[in-house]
Amino acid sequence: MGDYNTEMIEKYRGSFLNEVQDNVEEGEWVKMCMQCGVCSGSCPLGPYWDHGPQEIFMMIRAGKREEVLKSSSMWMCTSCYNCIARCPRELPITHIMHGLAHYAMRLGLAPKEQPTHKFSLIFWDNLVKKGRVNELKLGLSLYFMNGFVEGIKTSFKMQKIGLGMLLTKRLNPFEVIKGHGCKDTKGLQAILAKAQELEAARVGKMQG
Amino acid sequence: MSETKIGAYICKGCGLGERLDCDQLATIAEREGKANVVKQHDFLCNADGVKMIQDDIDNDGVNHVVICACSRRAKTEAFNFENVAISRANLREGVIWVRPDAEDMRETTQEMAADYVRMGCFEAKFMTLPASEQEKGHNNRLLVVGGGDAGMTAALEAAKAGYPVTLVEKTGQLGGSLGKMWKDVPSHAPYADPVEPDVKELAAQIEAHDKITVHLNATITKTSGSPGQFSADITTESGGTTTENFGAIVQASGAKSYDMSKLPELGAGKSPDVVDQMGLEQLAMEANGGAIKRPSDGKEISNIVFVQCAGQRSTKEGHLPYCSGHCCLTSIKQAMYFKDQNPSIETNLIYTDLRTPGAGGEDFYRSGQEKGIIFTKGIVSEVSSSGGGLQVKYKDLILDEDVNQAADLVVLATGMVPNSGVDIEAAPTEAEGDGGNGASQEVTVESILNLTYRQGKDLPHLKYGFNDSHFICFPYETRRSGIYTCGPVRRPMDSQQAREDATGAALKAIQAIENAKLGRAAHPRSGDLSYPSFRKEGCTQCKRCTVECPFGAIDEDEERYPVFNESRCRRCGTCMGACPVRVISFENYSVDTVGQQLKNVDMPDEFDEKPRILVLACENDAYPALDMAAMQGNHYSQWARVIPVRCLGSVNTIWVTDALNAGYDGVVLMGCQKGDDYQCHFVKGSEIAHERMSKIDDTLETLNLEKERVETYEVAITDIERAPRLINDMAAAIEKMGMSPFKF
Amino acid sequence: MAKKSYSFYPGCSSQKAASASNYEVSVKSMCDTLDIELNEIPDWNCCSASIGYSGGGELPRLALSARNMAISEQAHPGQDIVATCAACWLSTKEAQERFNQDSSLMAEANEALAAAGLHLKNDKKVRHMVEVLIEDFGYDELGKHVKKPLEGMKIAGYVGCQTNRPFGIDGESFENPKYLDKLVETMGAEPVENYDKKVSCCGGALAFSEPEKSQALIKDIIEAAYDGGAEMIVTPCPVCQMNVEIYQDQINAKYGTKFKMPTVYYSTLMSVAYGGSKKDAGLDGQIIRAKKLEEIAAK
Amino acid sequence: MSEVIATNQTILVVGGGISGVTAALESAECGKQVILVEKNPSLGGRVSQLYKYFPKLCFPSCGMEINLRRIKANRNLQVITMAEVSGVSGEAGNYSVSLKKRPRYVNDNCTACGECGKVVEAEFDDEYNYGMKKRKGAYLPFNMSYPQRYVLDPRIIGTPDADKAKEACKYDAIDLESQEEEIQLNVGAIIWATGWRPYDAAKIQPYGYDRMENVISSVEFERMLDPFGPTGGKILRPSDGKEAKDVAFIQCAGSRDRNHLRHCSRICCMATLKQTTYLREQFQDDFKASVYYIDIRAIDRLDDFYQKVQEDPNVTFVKSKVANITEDKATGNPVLHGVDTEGYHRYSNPHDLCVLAVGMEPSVPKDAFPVEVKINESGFIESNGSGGIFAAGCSSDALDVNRAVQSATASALRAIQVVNRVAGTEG
Repeated sequence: MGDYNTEMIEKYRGSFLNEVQDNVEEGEWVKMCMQCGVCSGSCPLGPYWDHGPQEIFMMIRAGKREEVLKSSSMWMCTSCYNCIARCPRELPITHIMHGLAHYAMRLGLAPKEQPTHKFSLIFWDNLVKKGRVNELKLGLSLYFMNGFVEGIKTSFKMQKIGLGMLLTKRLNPFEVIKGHGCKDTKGLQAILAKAQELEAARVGKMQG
Repeated sequence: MSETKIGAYICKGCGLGERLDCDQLATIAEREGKANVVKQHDFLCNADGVKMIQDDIDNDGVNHVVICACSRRAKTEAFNFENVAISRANLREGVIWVRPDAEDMRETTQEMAADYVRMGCFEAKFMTLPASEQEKGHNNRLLVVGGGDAGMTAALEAAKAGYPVTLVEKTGQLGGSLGKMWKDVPSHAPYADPVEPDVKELAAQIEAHDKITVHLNATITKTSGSPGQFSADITTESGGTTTENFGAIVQASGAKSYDMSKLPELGAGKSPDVVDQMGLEQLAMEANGGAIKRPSDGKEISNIVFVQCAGQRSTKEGHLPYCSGHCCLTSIKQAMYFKDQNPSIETNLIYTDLRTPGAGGEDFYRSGQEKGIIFTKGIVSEVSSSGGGLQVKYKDLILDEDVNQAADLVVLATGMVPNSGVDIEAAPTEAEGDGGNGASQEVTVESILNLTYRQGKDLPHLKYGFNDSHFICFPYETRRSGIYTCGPVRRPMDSQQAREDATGAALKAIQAIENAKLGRAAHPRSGDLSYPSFRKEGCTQCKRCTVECPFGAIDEDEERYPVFNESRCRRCGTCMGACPVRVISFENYSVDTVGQQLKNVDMPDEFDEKPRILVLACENDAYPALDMAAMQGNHYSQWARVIPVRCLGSVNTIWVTDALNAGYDGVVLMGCQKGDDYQCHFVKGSEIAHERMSKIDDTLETLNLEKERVETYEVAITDIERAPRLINDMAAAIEKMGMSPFKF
Repeated sequence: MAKKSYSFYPGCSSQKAASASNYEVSVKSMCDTLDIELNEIPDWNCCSASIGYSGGGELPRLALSARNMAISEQAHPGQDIVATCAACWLSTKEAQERFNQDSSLMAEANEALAAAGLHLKNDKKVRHMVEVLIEDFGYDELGKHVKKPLEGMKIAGYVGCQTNRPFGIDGESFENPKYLDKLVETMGAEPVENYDKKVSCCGGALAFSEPEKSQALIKDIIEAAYDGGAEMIVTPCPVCQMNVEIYQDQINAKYGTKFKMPTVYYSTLMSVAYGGSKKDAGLDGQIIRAKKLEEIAAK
Repeated sequence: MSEVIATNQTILVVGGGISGVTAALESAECGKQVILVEKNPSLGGRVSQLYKYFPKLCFPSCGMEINLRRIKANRNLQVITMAEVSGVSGEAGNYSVSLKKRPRYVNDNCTACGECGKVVEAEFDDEYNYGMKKRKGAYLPFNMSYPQRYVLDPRIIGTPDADKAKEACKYDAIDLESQEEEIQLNVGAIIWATGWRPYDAAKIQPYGYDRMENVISSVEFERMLDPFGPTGGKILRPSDGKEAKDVAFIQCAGSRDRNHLRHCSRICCMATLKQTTYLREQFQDDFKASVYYIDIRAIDRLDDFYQKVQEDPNVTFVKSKVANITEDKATGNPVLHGVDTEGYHRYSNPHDLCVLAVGMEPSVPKDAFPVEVKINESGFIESNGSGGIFAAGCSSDALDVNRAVQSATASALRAIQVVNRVAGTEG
């Protein structure tokens, strides 16, 4: 991953904006921002962002590559779509944030300890394995994602909820063994593999 | 005109019949008003009433009509009789609507009405029907000064309407500033890309047009005359001069770029790679569609910074206080030169407020963003050259940090300075004085028109050297009738606005020509056929009229007598107000038409305890305000006698002294706001009147009257509650001071 | 009314013994009453919600939805795709939009699908169950089936985010959509007027990764419901339902509140109003029991 | 309005606002025959509802008085009110136009004595005051209405009120039988000056105009300053009639926004700067104005007005598009939420009153224009000079009054070119 990062730095020397346009989902929209700030103001977790979307867009234009990609800001997106609904320039901000997060992850720059980053990865792996999300595993792995001791604490904290879910048959302990899933996981994984390959290729094309 | 025959017509409608004793009014009109015909009618403004009057005019030789009914502002169309002098006695808005309907008030209300009937009759008696007999100018050729985008447009649009045009351009070719530009900002959808400037097209059309004569390398060395009969000397570089006659003039002398050498902190003059917007246009012209090269070393340019508001919107010494309006769009356009050529070129546009208004502006801004222009809200503090390149130091206001950016080329959006000629109102000392950057160019300004006018060579400047109109509703108001400015000389503007503006100015010039043919006044007294005449015998050559005329309409002959240029005159009467010996008058508005009204008010003697207050009110603002107060049922003192005047500037102090001598207990003058944001639609009238009245105190002293007996106010048309209050205040003041001793 | 059939995309959370299994139970009983046939998309897969983005790039995520749509096209030609989960609906509908906008993306998606012998025509409507109720039935029709009006109940319609933005339901405003209130009214209960947290975010998936931050949001949502005089919250979204219901104890512990606000699905209300039993309505799935509904159901 | 004289040398002006009135007068004062058609009962248009003009802070009624005098004095100009263009056919130099004229129920016998207004009881929302006030069913639209004639609201026709009005009129100016008329005209050129309407603030959902009493539009704010307006000239907030001394102004309310109006409406920035001076005029030093903006567009000379307002210590500027407004239930204060993008500062600011500087929506029937013209994406007519139909004022672009009048004057010349061609007066 690290070398991929340096490769990118080489390629786009100077223009982080171009790098984002080529490699980030909906990245070509960044330049259309007019700095009104309605997105930052509309974000439910706004207060926890180091940099709101509008500021991130300005930082991209200003070439602040590291600051943006290493920031935890994008990971605060709850996908509430307020920003998209209100943006006077119709920027698909939610997607750009997801895109930036994903790109940061691919470059290996995403903050390792960022909980949503971890959760997101776990979620994806979880669904890739069986094609469907296995909530218990997801939950457990989530509680333990910060290491064993933390995990015990968290699961203890969550125990009551777990119990409630269990009693109301909204959580099934046997999932750990059995669990949900698609039948044709092979096919699904083939599709995802191909998609990943195509995406990588597309990005390559843009750079070439 | 045959001998005066006055017809007085008293309306009994709208409650007049009930509230007033109309038979008594009729008697007064007949006995005191000396009206030859007096009739009453239940409903004077209806077809039957109007017909009654028209019949008397047609069959009975009535040539002076006194309408004793509602305000002159009401039913104007109904009482609009041709070829007769008309005066209106305002019994409705002026009397019954401003007085309570109570028994104990009947007497004073009736007195009010009676006075207005008297006043109406005497006004009519001393009016003559304006018959514009002055020799009129019939010339319908336009002179357009300046061959830029605006001038060419004005010439073409006028010619398309059938009017011959002479176009005079100082340089060797048509096109002006826009002619020096590689591309223009689009003025029609899609507002996406720079477009071919239309100047070549316009120039071609002009050369092809048989109604347009062009003089290149020529300037105007002398302009005299008035609408319909201007005369101008056109002098070419070679020195040859031809004199031509014109009906009207459009001045499109444009603007020049701000002198960027005043901005050393932004690198101007320090490096050839720092240019202003015109400088960049020149580079683009030279590149002629190819890559724009760096001036210093001809190197490929990969990084440009545009600095908006360079030396503009700033109160700093030598900077321009205003925004030049076009610069944001122009910089976006110029950044596109590079982006369209090679998208990988970095263009950073640093602005504080991006100003791209309207439908086109916002689209063009978006298009600039789509092309990858970077827009940074920031303030540039310094541009310096370092090792073959430039360093731009600025504060990024969004990221709130100081930035140093390297650039190959820096473009300063420095804005424009109008070519408006000599500032005739600037105190001469100022011109040289304050040895400053700002004034330096004023020292060497050449006149554009070289008018032979008493008041100076060029049009008065409004602000910052621009020749704009001061009126929101009347952008083409000019203080030199028949001469209209358009384009950037009037107000900072882009080419699209300049073309629109030029078309409007051409219309006004054409209108001036048509008015001159008929001897008609231009706005605001549109269509007024009267014009000032003066008795040379009485004139003392004091020159007040020639100095005070807000429109520079009056010149002086060799013997220092005033020379009235009727078609330059706007009929405000300021000259009449100015004249200490009262030799200036209009047929339908004179020292007498007003003087006789106030003299013929019935003046009760001191012991009747019935004071009289003379109110002289501007017909456009104060008088309507009183009318509307009446409509709203706001009452005012029964002692008031209101006379509308064309402008407070037309008020001759003699009226005030006459009134006081005649026993009036108080005089209230109501004019428009004066000063920088003046609302006087004759520009200076109100100001001059206030000036004159400030001197009235001496008169009062000699009469030894309290100076509270004369008040001068600025009254707006919206002062519907205040205007009546001012009258009542005077009534109250009189109550305190007691009656005037000057009653006989 | 004739039977209506749809190609049904239940989504992970609605699976048996998963967090929203009770949602699907109530949906089923509601659909029986309305004579709606839901044909489950065979071997459907996860939509990656709005959280898979770290691991999954744009195309892989779109491919997930592409697969579901492609299978639906095969298995249920001519039937609209209907999802009950807001995230499932949104992901699928967004994928559809992106494919419509960008043909090359569509081509790539098909190239990927080909790896499993699938192909996407992308010619189906993608709808949320609530749209089906409002557009294909309408409030009047829905009202006709009410056997046990939910009289005397005051319910806050918590719309949340993903059924609302960016697409919205029935062209209603993003800031003040009324459809839940209208459904509540149709079922004979009283909606909370100007419930000002109606469209606020509950933190969504971040309830897992950022519990404190999310619970702060959830607290406001519940508080506003109480302020509006509600005794129950109704939602169209499994994530909303779960977040608002299950963290109330933790919130009470942290903020010293005394929340005990039952939070149900619109389908729960409808199932009960249509005469369904506690079980039919999935009420046994409530962690905070909806006693009033249970009583009505028991009548 | 029985017979209307018109020929293919006549210029038809559609719209009696300041642009239409100007275009009509400037043409007529060049000696052309002009017909001016207005859809409302009175001339005056949008500007007649303004308190003051920027930057001079002078009064629109002053200019209107001058223009009315010009109209009364001019015999080349015919005014038709309560009429709209229902059809246009033909080409430059020869258009046939049909007008639909709604009944006024009051003929020109009316002396505006006001008796009918006194006896009628029914009251309706006063359009002149954007419904912030009621008016009688028999009314004079406003103080300076022209023609100075009363109007009967069609809703009272057939009710006892109508008969009362008729009885009250001594001049038999009231004709309850009058019907909608169809008027056919032949004209040479047409000037389209139908102006603009304020963008519907309720559509800007995050600002809750439809849900919060103390969120109003900029045009409504103007009405508050009119001594005869809904608040008798006082700046009061709707919820509790308390003086609004802490006022927020939100710029680009509907403008520069792809969800609403894509264009910049140009006037709103200056209008807001002007409105901050209303606060100082009314409360001297005891007020607070906060302007939330994206860019302050005080173009050209107007920038010095901006500079003057910036010097006012009681006026603050925040570079921010407000995200949304909530209402503080206790005080009724609108609370504005957003981020000041200059340095990224989050705010939640309560104010007494919030004024939305609503955008300018052209009143041009984009899809139902009676004849072929080029209309751009923002709905403005792009008069390309060809043909005989010319846009004036805000039908052509988002313009301030001064520019609208310039545009109207230019359109007058374009129309004159056509009719002069017809008259063959060239040469």
